[in-house]
Order: sequence, then C-alpha cells, then structure tokens
Amino acid sequence: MVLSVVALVSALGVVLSKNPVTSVLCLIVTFFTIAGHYIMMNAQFLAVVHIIVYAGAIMVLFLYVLMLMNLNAELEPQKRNWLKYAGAISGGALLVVLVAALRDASMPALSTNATDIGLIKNLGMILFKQYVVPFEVSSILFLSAMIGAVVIGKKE
Amino acid sequence: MPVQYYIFLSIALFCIGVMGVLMRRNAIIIFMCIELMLNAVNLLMVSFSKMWADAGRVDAGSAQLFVFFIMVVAAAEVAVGLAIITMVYRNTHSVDINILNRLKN
Amino acid sequence: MNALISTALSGVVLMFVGLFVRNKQHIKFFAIAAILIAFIANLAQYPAVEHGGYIMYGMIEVTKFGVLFNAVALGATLLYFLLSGSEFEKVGEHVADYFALIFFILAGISLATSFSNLLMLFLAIEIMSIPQYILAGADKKSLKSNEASLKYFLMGSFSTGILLMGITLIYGAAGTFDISGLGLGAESVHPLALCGIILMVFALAFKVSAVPFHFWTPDVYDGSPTVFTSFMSTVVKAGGFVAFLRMFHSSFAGGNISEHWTLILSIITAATLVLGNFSAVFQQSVKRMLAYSSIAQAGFMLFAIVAMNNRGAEGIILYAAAYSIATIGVFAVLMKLKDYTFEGFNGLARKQPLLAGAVAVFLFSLAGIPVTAGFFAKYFVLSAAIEHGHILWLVLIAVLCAAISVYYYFRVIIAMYFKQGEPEVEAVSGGFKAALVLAIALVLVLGLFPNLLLCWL
Amino acid sequence: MLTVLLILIPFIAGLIAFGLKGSGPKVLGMISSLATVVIAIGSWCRFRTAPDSLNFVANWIPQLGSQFHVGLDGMGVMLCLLTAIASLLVFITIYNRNYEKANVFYGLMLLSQAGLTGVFTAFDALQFYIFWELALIPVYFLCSLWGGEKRIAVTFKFFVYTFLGSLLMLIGIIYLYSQTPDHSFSWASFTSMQVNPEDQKWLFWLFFVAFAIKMPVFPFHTWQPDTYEQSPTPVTMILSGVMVKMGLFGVIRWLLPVLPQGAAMWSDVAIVLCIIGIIYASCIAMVQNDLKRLIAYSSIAHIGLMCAAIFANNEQSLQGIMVQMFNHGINIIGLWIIVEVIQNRLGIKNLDQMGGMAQKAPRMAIFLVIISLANIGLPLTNGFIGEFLMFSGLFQYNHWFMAFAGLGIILSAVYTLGMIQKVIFGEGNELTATTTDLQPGETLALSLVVIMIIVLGVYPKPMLDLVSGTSEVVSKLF
Amino acid sequence: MINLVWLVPFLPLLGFLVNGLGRRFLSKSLVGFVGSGAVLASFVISLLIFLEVKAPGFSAQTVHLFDFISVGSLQIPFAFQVDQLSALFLLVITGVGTLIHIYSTSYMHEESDESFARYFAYLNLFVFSMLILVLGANYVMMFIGWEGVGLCSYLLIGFWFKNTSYNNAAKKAFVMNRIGDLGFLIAIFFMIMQFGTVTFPEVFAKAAPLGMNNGIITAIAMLMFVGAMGKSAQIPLYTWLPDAMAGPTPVSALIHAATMVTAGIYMIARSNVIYTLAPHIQTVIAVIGLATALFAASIALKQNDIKKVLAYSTVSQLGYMFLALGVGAYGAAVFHVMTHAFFKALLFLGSGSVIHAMGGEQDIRKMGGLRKFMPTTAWTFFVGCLAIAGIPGFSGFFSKDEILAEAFANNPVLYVLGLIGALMTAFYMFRLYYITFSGKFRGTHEQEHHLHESPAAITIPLVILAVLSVIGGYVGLPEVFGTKNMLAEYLAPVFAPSAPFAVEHHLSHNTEWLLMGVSSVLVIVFILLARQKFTKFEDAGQESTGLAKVLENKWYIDELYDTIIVKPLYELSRFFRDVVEKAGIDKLVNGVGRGVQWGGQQIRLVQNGQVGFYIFAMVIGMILLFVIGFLL
Repeated sequence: MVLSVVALVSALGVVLSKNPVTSVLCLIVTFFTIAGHYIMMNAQFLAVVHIIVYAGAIMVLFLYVLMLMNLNAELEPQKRNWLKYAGAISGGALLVVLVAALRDASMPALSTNATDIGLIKNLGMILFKQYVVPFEVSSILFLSAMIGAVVIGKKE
Repeated sequence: MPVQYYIFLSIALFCIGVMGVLMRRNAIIIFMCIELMLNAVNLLMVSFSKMWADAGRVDAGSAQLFVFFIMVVAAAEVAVGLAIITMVYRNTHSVDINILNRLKN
Repeated sequence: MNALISTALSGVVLMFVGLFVRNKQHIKFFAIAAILIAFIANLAQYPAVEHGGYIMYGMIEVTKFGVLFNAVALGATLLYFLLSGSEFEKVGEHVADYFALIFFILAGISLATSFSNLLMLFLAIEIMSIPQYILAGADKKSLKSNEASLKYFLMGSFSTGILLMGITLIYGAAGTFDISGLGLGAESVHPLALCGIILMVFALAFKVSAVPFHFWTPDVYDGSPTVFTSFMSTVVKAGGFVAFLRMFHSSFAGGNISEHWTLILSIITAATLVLGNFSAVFQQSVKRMLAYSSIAQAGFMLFAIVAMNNRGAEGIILYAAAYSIATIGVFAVLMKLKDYTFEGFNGLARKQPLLAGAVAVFLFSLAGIPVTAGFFAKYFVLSAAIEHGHILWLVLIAVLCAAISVYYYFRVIIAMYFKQGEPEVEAVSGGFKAALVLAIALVLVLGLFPNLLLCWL
Repeated sequence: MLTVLLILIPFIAGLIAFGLKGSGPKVLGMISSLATVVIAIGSWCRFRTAPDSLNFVANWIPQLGSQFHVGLDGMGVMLCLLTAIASLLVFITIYNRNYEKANVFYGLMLLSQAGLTGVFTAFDALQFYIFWELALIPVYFLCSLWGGEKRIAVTFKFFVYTFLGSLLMLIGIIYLYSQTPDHSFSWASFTSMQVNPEDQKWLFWLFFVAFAIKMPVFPFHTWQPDTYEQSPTPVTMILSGVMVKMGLFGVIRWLLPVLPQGAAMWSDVAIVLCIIGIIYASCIAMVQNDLKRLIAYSSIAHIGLMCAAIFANNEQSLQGIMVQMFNHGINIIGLWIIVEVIQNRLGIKNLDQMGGMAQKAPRMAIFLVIISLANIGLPLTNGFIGEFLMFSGLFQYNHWFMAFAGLGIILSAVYTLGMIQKVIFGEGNELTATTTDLQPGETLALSLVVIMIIVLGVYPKPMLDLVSGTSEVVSKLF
Repeated sequence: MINLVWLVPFLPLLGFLVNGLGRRFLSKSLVGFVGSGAVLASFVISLLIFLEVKAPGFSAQTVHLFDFISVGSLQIPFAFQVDQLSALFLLVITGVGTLIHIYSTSYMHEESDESFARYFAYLNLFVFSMLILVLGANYVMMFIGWEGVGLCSYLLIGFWFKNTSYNNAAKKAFVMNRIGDLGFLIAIFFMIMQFGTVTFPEVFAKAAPLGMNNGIITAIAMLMFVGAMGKSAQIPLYTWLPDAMAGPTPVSALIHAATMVTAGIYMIARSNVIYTLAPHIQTVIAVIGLATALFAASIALKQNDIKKVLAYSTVSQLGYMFLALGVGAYGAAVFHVMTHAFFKALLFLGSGSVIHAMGGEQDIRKMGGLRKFMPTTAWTFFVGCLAIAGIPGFSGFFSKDEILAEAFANNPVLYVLGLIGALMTAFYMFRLYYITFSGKFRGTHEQEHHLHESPAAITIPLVILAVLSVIGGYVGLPEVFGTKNMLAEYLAPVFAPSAPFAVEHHLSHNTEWLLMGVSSVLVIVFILLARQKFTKFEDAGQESTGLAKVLENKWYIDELYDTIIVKPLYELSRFFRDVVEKAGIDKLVNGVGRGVQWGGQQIRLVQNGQVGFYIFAMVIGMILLFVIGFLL
C-alpha cells in the first residue's frame, strides 16, 4: 500500500517537476517501488533485472544525456499553458474511461502463497525451450538498434 | 490483495505516463514518461502472471518472460531514441519538441 | 520461415559487406541478389505449406497466405531496389547499413505474416518500427529528416506502450499469449479482453496510419529521405496490415467480441477515408500528397479487416501488391525530378513520355481505374465489405472518397499531359526504364488477370 | 467471333495508330472503321439466321465467376452498327483536317470505339463495368488535349462525375453478385434471380444514378453542355452520338431486367425527372447563343424523352427508344458534322455572329435543314418513328406525363428553327461572306447521314424487326 | 386505275427530287415544265380515279404499299385509301395545284435559276405532302402529310430567307402548327390505346359501339380539333396565317387558301363518325368556327395590305366551314372547301398579278384605277369577289347558303351571326376591289409606267379559276331548285356511318327560299355601300381612332400573345439558364467540388506540426472511441 502511494507520488513527480534531473530521480524512485511490487509477487528474478536494467542502465543513460546537453535547468518556456491543462485533463479522462471500463471485471484476489515461477531456473527453462524463437529474433532487433546508433550517432 | 488493485494501480501509472507525454515538451522527459508507461504495463503483467499462477496455470511464467522481452525492447528503443534525440540536439541545440514544426499541413 | 531466416541473414551479411565493399553500385547488386535469393527461398516453402501451416514452437505458423504475402513484399522490394536502389547513396554514407535495415524490416514483415504468439507480434512490430525510425532520420543534416525521425520515434514508442497495455489486458483475461488459444469469441465478453482488444486496435491503427492515429504519417513521409518514404509507405505499411489482419482474423473474429471492435474499426475506417482524401486535395507537394494518399488507401485496406472474410484476405494481398507497385513507381519517377510540387510535373509527357506514361498508369491504378491492378484491389475490398453486409454506409463513403481521390491523382496527370512546362529531369538509365516497363506490365497484368496472384491462395 | 472482332479491330488499330506518322493514322482509322461497319452489317445478317453464333465466351476470372462473355442481341447489333457508323462518319468528316499529334488523336478515337463496342456487347456485369470505364479514358484525354480553353476543368468535372456514378454502379454490381446463387456475374444469372424487393428499392438508385449521369438526365446533366462545348467536335460526335447511349443501353440491358420491381417502384420519379429535364433543357436551348451548347441542351431534352420512354416500359416505348437510340445517334452526329464545318470555316460558335450561310454554302444549308428536321421528329425522317412510338408508349403509361413531355415537341421546333434561322438565313455579314461550301469528305459524310435519315424514316421495318426481340425479352422480364 | 393511285403523290415527289437535286443545272423552263408537268400528270390520274369513284356503288378501296410501323399488335401500314372524299380532294389539290404551278412559272420568273428550281421543288413537295394527307388510309399517314404540309408551308413562307421577318413568320407558322399537331398526336395515341388501330374504317367501327358522349371519344374529338385549329387557323391558333403572307403569292393561293388550311376540315369530315358521337365538341367547333368567322372578318374590314385582307378573309371562310362541321353539315363544309378553293385561289392569284404589276407593292392605298391597265385581272378578280360575297348564281352563294341554312336549322342565332359575317365579307371584299381597281392611280410614276397586264401564263389560270368560281357551285345545287344535290349524293357514302347518330334537321323549302332571299338582298346592299364609299377612295393618311384602330391592329392579339405567352416563356427560359442552371445546379455541383477543396484546406490545418498536439489528438480519439465502443 505504502509502496503504491510512493509509486504514484513519485510518478507524478516525474511529470510535474520542473527540473529534468528531479524527474529522472523521481522516475528512479518509481522504478524501485515497482521492483518492490515484483518481489511481493514472487517475481524475484524480474525485480533484480528490473533494478539493473532500468534503474541501473537506462536511467543512468538518461541522466548522462541530460547532463551532456546541459539541460538540467528548466528550459521549457511557460507559453501555451492550455496545452498542459488539456494534457492533464485528457490523461485524467483516459484514466476515468479505463477505470470505468474495467470496473466491472470480477477478478480473483492474489494469494499470499509463494509461487516458484519467478525463480530464475523456471524462467530459464521456459525461455530456452518454448521461447527460443523470440529470443533469437530479438537479436535482429538489437542488431538494427545497433546499426541505428551507428548510422545516426556517427559523425560524417 | 485483489488483482483489481493492481489493475487500477497500473492504469494510474500508465495514465500518469500519458499525462506526462502530453504535458511536457522536453523530448527526453517525454521519452521517460513513455518508459513509465511501459513499466506500468510490466507491473500489470507480473500481477497477472501471479494471478494465473495462483489459478494453477503452468505456463504463467511466460508472462514474466514477456516482461523480460519488454525490457529488452525498451533497452533497444532507448539506444535508438537517445541517438535520435542527440542528433536532433546537435542540429537544433534544443530538445523542445515544439521547435520542430517544419513539417505541417 | 525461409523468408525470415534469409532476410535476417541477408541483413547481417550486408552489414559486413558494407565494411569491405566500398563501391556503392556493388552493394546495390549484393542487395538485389540477396532479395532475389530471399524471394526464391520464400517461394520454395510454398509446397510445404500448401496443405496446412507449418508451426514452430507455437511461436510461428507459416501459412500459404503468409508465404504469398511475403512473396508480394519481397517482390515489391525487389522492384523498389531496381527502381530506386541507386538513390540510396544520395542519402548518406552508410548505404550498406540502409540496405541491412531494410532487410531487417523485411524480416519483421515476414514475422508479421506468420506470428502465432502475441510476443511475436510485439517483436515483429518493433522490428519493423525501429529501423524505420533510423531510416527516417538517415539524412542527418536535414532538419526535416531529424524532425521526422524524432516525431516518428516519440509517437511510435507511445503506441508501443498502448499495444503492450492491450496485450497485457488480453493476457489478464485469457491467461495465454497463443493467438489461437485466446478463446475470446465466447458468448460473454470479459471487460479486460474487450479493453485490451480496443487498445490493440488503436496501436495497430497507428501502425497502418489510420485516423486519428495517422498524424505521424504525413510529416514522417514528407520529412524522410524520399527513397525511404517510398519503402515505408508501401511495403512496411502493407506489413502492418498483414499483422492487423492476422491478429484480428485469427483471434478476435466471431462471437460477440467482433461486434465491438468492428464498430470502432468502421468508424476509424470512415474517418481515415474522409480525412485522408480531403487532406490530399489541397497539397502542393506531390510527395506530401502521396503521404496523404497512403492514408486514404489505408482506409480502403481497412475494409478488408472490418469485413473479416476470405475476400478481404485476398483483397489485402492484391491491394498490397497493387498499391506497393504503383506507389513505388510514382516515387521512383518523383525522385528523378528536381521539383516535387505539382508544377514540377508540368509538361513531363512531352519531355519524357515513358516516365509520364508510367506515372499515369500508376496513378490510374491508385485511383482504381479498370484494367489496372488498383481496380481489382478496390474491387476485392469493396466486395468484401459488401459481402459482410452491415457496413454499406461505409462503402458509400468509400465510393465518394474514391471520386475525390481522382481529383488529386489526376492533378498530376493533368500537369504532365495538358500543361506546358519544362520539367527538370535527371538522366534516366536504360535499366531504370526497363524496370519501369516491368512495373507497368505488372500493373496491367494484375489488372486484367488478378487470379494470376490469387490462384495461389 | 464476329463480336470479338468488332472490339478487337479498333483496339488493335488504335494501338498501331499511336506508332504511325503522317497520314497513316487517318488511313488506318478509315480502314478500321470501314471494316467494323462491314462486320456490324455482317453480324446483322448473322443475327437473322443464327443469332447464337454471335456469342463468345471465354474463361476470365473463374474464381470470381466472371467470364469474358461478349454477345449480340438485336439492340447490341444496332448499337454496334451505330458505333461503327459513327466513327466512320467522324473519320470521313475530318479527313481533310490536320490535327496536331494526329497519331495520338486517331489512336484514342479508335480506342474509344473499342471501349464503346465493348460496353454494348458485354454480357458479364464485371466486364460491362470495365468497358464502361475504359470507354471514358480515351475520351477524357481527347477532350483535354484538343478541347477549348476551359477544357481541363470541364473535362475533369465530366470525368469525376461519371466516375462517381460508375462507382455507385460498381457497388450495385457487387451486391447483386453476392446475391446470385451461383456466384456469377453473367447477365443470365443476374436476370434469373429474384432480388429482394426491399433491396431493389435502393439498388435501383445505385444503377440509375450511374446511367442518369451518363445520359444525362436532369439534374445530373450539368457536365454535359460544358463538355460538349469544350470538346473538339469529332469527340463531341462520339460523346453525344454514341456515348450517351451507354446510359440508355445500361438501363435496358442491366437495370430493367435485373431490378424490375425497383424500376417499377421508382419509374414515376424517374419519368418526372426526365420530363422536367425535357422542358427545362428545351427552354434553355431556346435562349442559347452558343451553337454547341444549344445542341447540347437539345440533346438533353431528347435523351430525357428516351429515358422517360424506357421507364414507361411497354412494347411500343421500348422499341421506340431502341430505334431512337440509333436514329438520334445518326441525327446528332449529322448536326455535329455541320457544327464542325461551321467552326472550321468561321472559327466561332456564337449564333449571333452567324447568318446568311445559305447563300454561300447552300449545300450545307440543305443538309442542316434536313438533319434538324429529323432531329425534331418530322414524319418520314428517322426521328419520327422513335418519337412516335415513345410518346405512344409513354401515353399509355400515363396521359399527363406524355402531355407534358409533348411540350418538348413544340419547344424543340422553336429552338431548332431558331437555330436554323440564325445560322443559315438572314443577310449574313463579313465573316460569313467568306464561307465556303462543303468539301467532298464532308458532303459524303452528310449524304450518308441524310440517306439513313430518309431510308430509315420511310421504311423503318428492318430496324424495328431487329430490336423487337430485345424489347420482348425486356418487357417479359420486367 | 385505283391501284396506280400511288402515282398521284409519287409524281410530285419525283418532280421535287428532280428539281431539288438538279437545281444547279436545270434551266428555268425545264424546271417549270417538270414541276407543272408532274402535278398535271397527277391531275390527270386523279381525274381518271375520280371517274371510277364517281360510278355508283363504288365502295372505298385501300391500296397497301408496305408496312410502315409494326410493333407487336400495332400495325400501321403505309397505305392509301381511295374513296369519294379523298378523290374529290385529289381533284381540287391537283387541279388548283396545276393552275398555280403554271401561274408560278411566270410569276417567279425573276428569281435566279437556283431559287426558281428550289421554289418548284418545295411546291411539288407540298403537293406530295398534301396528297399523302388526303390519301392516307390511317391517321398516322394523315399525320405524316399533316406535318409535311406544315414543313412545306414553313419552307415556302421563308422562301426569301434573307429577310428576317419572313423567317420569323415561317417559324411562327411552323410552331403554331406544331401546337395543333401535338393535339392531333395525342388523339392518335388515344386511338392506339383504345382501339389498337389507327386505320380509318377500323377506328370508326370500334368507335361506334361506344355510343354518344363517351369520354374517350370526346377527348379524341377535341384533341383532333385542336390539331385542326392549328392547321386551319382557327381561334386561338390563327395568327400565323396572316403572317404567312410573307411567302410568294402563288404559295398563299395554293397553301394558305386553297389546300393546306382546309386540311382541318378534311380531317373532321373524314372523322365524321367520331364527331357525331361527340355533340359537345361539335358545339365547341361551331362556336369557335363562327367566332373565327366574325372575328377575322372584322379585322379584314380595316386592313390595307391586299394579301392581308385576303388572308383574314380566308380565316373567316374557314370559320364558316367549321361552323358547318359543327352543325353536322359535313357535306356543306366540303362543298365550301371546294368553292372556296376556286374563288380564293382566284383572288390570291389576281392579287399576285396586281402585285407583280406594281413591282412588289402590296398596299392598296397606293393602288387604284388598275382596271384600265389590267382588265383581265380586274374582271376575274371581280368574279372572285362576287363569288365570295355570295351573289346568287356564283359558286360561293350555293355553298355559303347551304351552311347558313344548316346553321339556321340548328339554331337561328348561329344563322344571324353567320349572316352578319357574310355581310362583312361582302363589304370588305368590295372595299378591296374598289380601292384597288377603280378610282385613279395613287402610286408613283415609275410604277404607273410599268403597269401592264400580266402574261398569259398568269391570266389563263385566272380565267380558268374565274370560270370555275362561277360554275363550281352547280355541282351542289340545293334541292330547293328542284334538282338533286349531286355533291351531297356523291359524298353520302362517306358520311353514311355517322348518319345513325346524327340529329336530322329539316327545313321547309319556303324557309330556305326566305333565307336565301334575305341574305342575297342584304349582301347586295352592302356591296353597293362599299361601292359608294370606296370607288373614289383617297388616302387621307390620317390616324384612325377607336374601334377602327383596334381593327387595324388586329385586336392586338399578336401583342397579347406576345405578352402572355412568348415573353414569359423566354423570361422563364432565361431564368432557367441564368439562375437555375448557372447559379443553381451547376453551382451546386461545382460547390461540391469547391466544398471538398475547402474542406481539404481546413482539415489539413489539423496537421499543425506539433508532436504534442498529435499525441493529444490521438488520446482524445482514443477516449472517444473507447466511449463509443465500450460504454455505449
């Protein structure tokens, strides 16, 4: 419960903070709370990977780019506020609509029993037996991302 | 704890992400908000995984693998995305998306 | 399967070729050879799947339809390489990388034709999208290209988020990712599933640039290097449609469930037709006009999905072929011109009769005039919709829009044939002309005998 | 096989003509159209002895149930003959003209002839639709390349208008196709099935609008005067002589037999539109100063009568309309030939600037008078037979409709005589003083027209016999 | 001989073709010879046929040439019917026609070779059409001739085509005829619908059982009468005939006096069965005929154009014929047609002779005293006047008095009014005669110098017609004189079918004598009055006022038609052209196009280039579609 509140508040912090660096930090907090949820739901492996990939790698990359571009100061001019409000309102409206849509769904409660599907061993079995094709295919994705980084990043 | 709870939490996070995309003009922050959306999805996916595991589905772990793949893709996207943003910054010295409106009508 | 493997490998090979071969012409020949091999390899699989699909780990199911569509996509790409392959070098240094990216996209498309798991759908769409972000920004010096790339990237990632949310909700309702085992067509519709399906409609509508998720299309197509626009707006878009079709026809068809998304999708279709056609009317640049026209054409292709019958599937294949060939052809000629506005075409018929004739045939095809492939393409999607029975209003809108489309397509013809002017045209090689004649022949042959393509289905 | 030749000869000749130079295209056009006339007459003879031999069926798209099925019934023979004669007349008339890019001009003319013949011979709905569109394309290019000042906008309007109409028809065709039990496009299965009356109600309009635009029927007619005015006159001849018959043909061949209840339900509305068109167009023709527009409006009025007669749908009106299709074609082509002559000599179309041409060009004046009189349906000219039967049929359908349509008889006399008077009578002016009389080619063409006018006017029996079979079939199905 | 009846119309047709096609190379004399010869040959054949028909016990014969229109059960053959009525008309047409052809060879001699040939071609074509009209064995054949004569009338009125007002007159004639033709046509359609045939005997046979006052019969009768109104210049469709005087004078004589305008009478006489079955329509005919007779006569009183006077007199006389038809005296009408053909042709030809001598002058105020210059013309004209005025012994007397007597039998009011008309006729005819031929010459000296008697080709027909005008009446000598009415007996078979339905009126011989006496005396009085007033006519040149002015301006009927029909019609047409067409329909159609363009222009503004806005719009779209798809 507390985790959830923290998650929501820090998520809002990402959106609302004026300083991009604060946003990044808020996002990292959110990620940690989400990782907490993972652990609560017996997805230990995912929690670890999540911390490593998101909080560790990706956010650092973001932070790095922000610093590189010297964007730590607030640069957004305050013109056209209506777009902001409109954005907030429509985001809220989307929330309302989705909640209304899913309100009636009768879902079971999650048991507190520990399950072992989140263990690295079980996941590995699935990944290399059943999910080997996507595993291979994702290499294409990485290759193209790599080429992309080269093509776009390389100076001419 | 009912699954409903997680559904609403993820949707809330998701919508906050959407809100961020709509409200911010800094391309990097927008991108971060998109990452937030993806994480909301991940959270929901994990809770469903737990739900189906409780229901006795053997393959419930595949949902967690799906989350894993989402992370993989997100990483790839970040690589490309940050490259693009850097390229744009190099040319315009700004990451404000509203400066980019050469293409219109 | 063969297509997936061969295109992925070709992509890798071309990456390395780029390191060792400096001559850009040679790289182009490599690419053409590779695509030919992929084309043949793909067709080689046809006999194996003729009487039933080939399933791999529950992830991939190669079907007749998939193979045929791959053949169309690969064939169109071959034509594209032949017509515009030499334009790559004008974009930038990394010619081999561009080719490699295109092969990766093709791999994504072949995945889109054969996925049988939601994860594979997700990966397919990402594999198709990420290289596009890069290709759109390939012209690094051009601000327009930058802008296109960033816009495409931001909006594309956003739609990815929506797609994933949809998939998750569907998983929540069904407990599996296997598209044949979702079992959503049951009499009572789970709210989670319905919500998820709607979100997936949105995400896929984004990929095929349907209104109101089309906003990236004109800007990205306009801003990207023309040679890549040509590819993105044809083969890739058709790939998106195939994914759409496969997803919705195999999993979400039948029962109560289809009523809900059919309604939404028909509204989207109508909006796409109207907006695409109306916006195209007032364009000054032919390139941008073609971008809008691609939205309008997407509206027609959406019929096939809304209709949910075999005729629709046939229609998609024929439409993909007709539309790709014609658009690639028009773009190929467009790239030979200095001026992309309508005035740039003035008097082309006098100066370059073959080019003008080719453009005229392609535009006839896009407009759906008989004896061109475009006629039967439109015929099939319309008849799919009419057989469906409940969306005749949509058909009427489509017809009105088709009449509007004549307006902007014929503006080019009018400029070429009936106006005076001195268009600046690059020198065209004999090979280019030969390829153009081949494209014209394809358009006309498919326009007379569409069964040459459809008899494989 | 004869039927296929009728399409194939102009088609191939058209393609060849693109590649020829000098007077090659001219000669080729002559030969081809002469050949088609001969074949059309041959098929007439064949029709009397062995009508079934005129059918030709080949597989086309078996998956769709569509065949390449060309055939001729009485009406088909007649209209093919008209098409062939029309292009022959056109080619004879313009033999001495030198068009820029003559090879393209003749090529497109021949292609349009092929398309038109295709429409008249199609017994497969899909094929019919395709020819229907194809006939339009060459005409579009002809008008846009050789037309008047406003040609581009005007022909474009024409194109879009008709294209929209035909798309509506396409919907109708597809819908009907989906209703056929054997999933076939053939005329036989279209006519033999029973379409649900509720469906016929709206299907009727899909077809009718397409045909009405082509004819054109009020209020779908506004493309027509502009197009006739702006087109080069040889093309106008084809347009008004043959092409508008496509609409009438469509109604008789495809609308009435396939959707009899729909037609019955809406025939009053259709006829009222036609009658409004007759009076309206006649009135406008009375105050037209432009020769081409005047004839264009008169054509609207005449076509309005024909269309009304179709929907009156009894034996007399149907036979009347069918002969009238041929006769109107001949007459209006004759008129356009004269317009072509006048425009060629004077370079103007404004009636107020003409006058007195009877003194300088008496031969032309005589032809003009005869053809005009035929056009207003004077007895013993061909125009009378059709009009008489149509009015008679319409009268049997409804007295008042006929009475109002009959006002057209009076008004047509007013504007036609007014036109004659302004063109050839009066004192003349400096401009008309320079006129020369007809050249041999023009004389030949006009003489052929006049001979047909008189012969068919005095002895219409062969023509009536030719089409009686078709009208019986149609009225039986109706 | 009857089987050769097709030669009768065919010969003039041949003449038309020869003269029409050979107009460039044939000399005038050859043209004249061909033209007149063809009609003369027809006349001879007609005469032979007449002799056959005249034989007692002759019944109508049909000569079938070929099938004209055959559609389903409707058979319309191209066939001729020879009976007493058509034979009589054949004689009149070819006879008078021959004379006029001969006359024309001289009258039109000043025309160029080509026009001369054209003139004769038209004239022959007219004779052909007129013969088709009277010979046709069915109503469609009649209609063919009916429209054919209208066409020839059009061509001949506008013969001098350089003159715009002549052309207008020609057009007016044609259009007004067409109005009538429409009525005739509808009548034919009624027959086709009701009887399934248009052949005379069959129609009559099928009409008779329907009985009196049947709605359809009434409609047919009325509609045919509308046709007759147009062709025979009855109120309200008469105004074209005076204008038709624009044509050459022989044409006026042949077409607009002797033959074509009597086609209406022929039609009604031919359809006597139908009319007898529709007594209401008969009343209408009688009233309209009488009204026309009076109205036209009143106008003729104040006309100064020699041909106009004759034209109105023709209208007036035609009114008498319709009066006769209206009271059921078909025989009398036909009789008057015949006598009228003689004396009106004579008068027209005489006026032509005068005009010819005066060098084209037609205004009688500029003439005078012509008797001494052209005596033959003068006395023949005088005979004509006597005939038309109805002086006993002349042909007009017998026919007119038969009509008046029948009218009296029907209703004395009709007689009184008819008599007034007759008196006016006598007055204006002699006014015309005296102003023209007596007194002293009022024209220019040059004209006076040129005055001379016309050549033989002109005077011989005049003399022949004068003789006929005198003796022509004796074929129909009424029974009062103790002889049999030869004409009535001859025509009896034609009217026999209607006899059972007709109401018989019988006048005692005394009454008849009385009526004859009254009218003769009064006519002579009026002639003397005219002589008194006009022998020493001087053109005062002053504007007339009051009724005289109204009469001079023909009751302002042309102006009236112009204001209530022609002008509004053209206004309406202009309204259609400029407002409905250009600003209405066309604008609507173009407006759709423009609307699309405008829409395109507006819609593309949505694409404003801002990614933020794009995503915003996408989200809004998602919300809306969600609401539609999920919550609705």
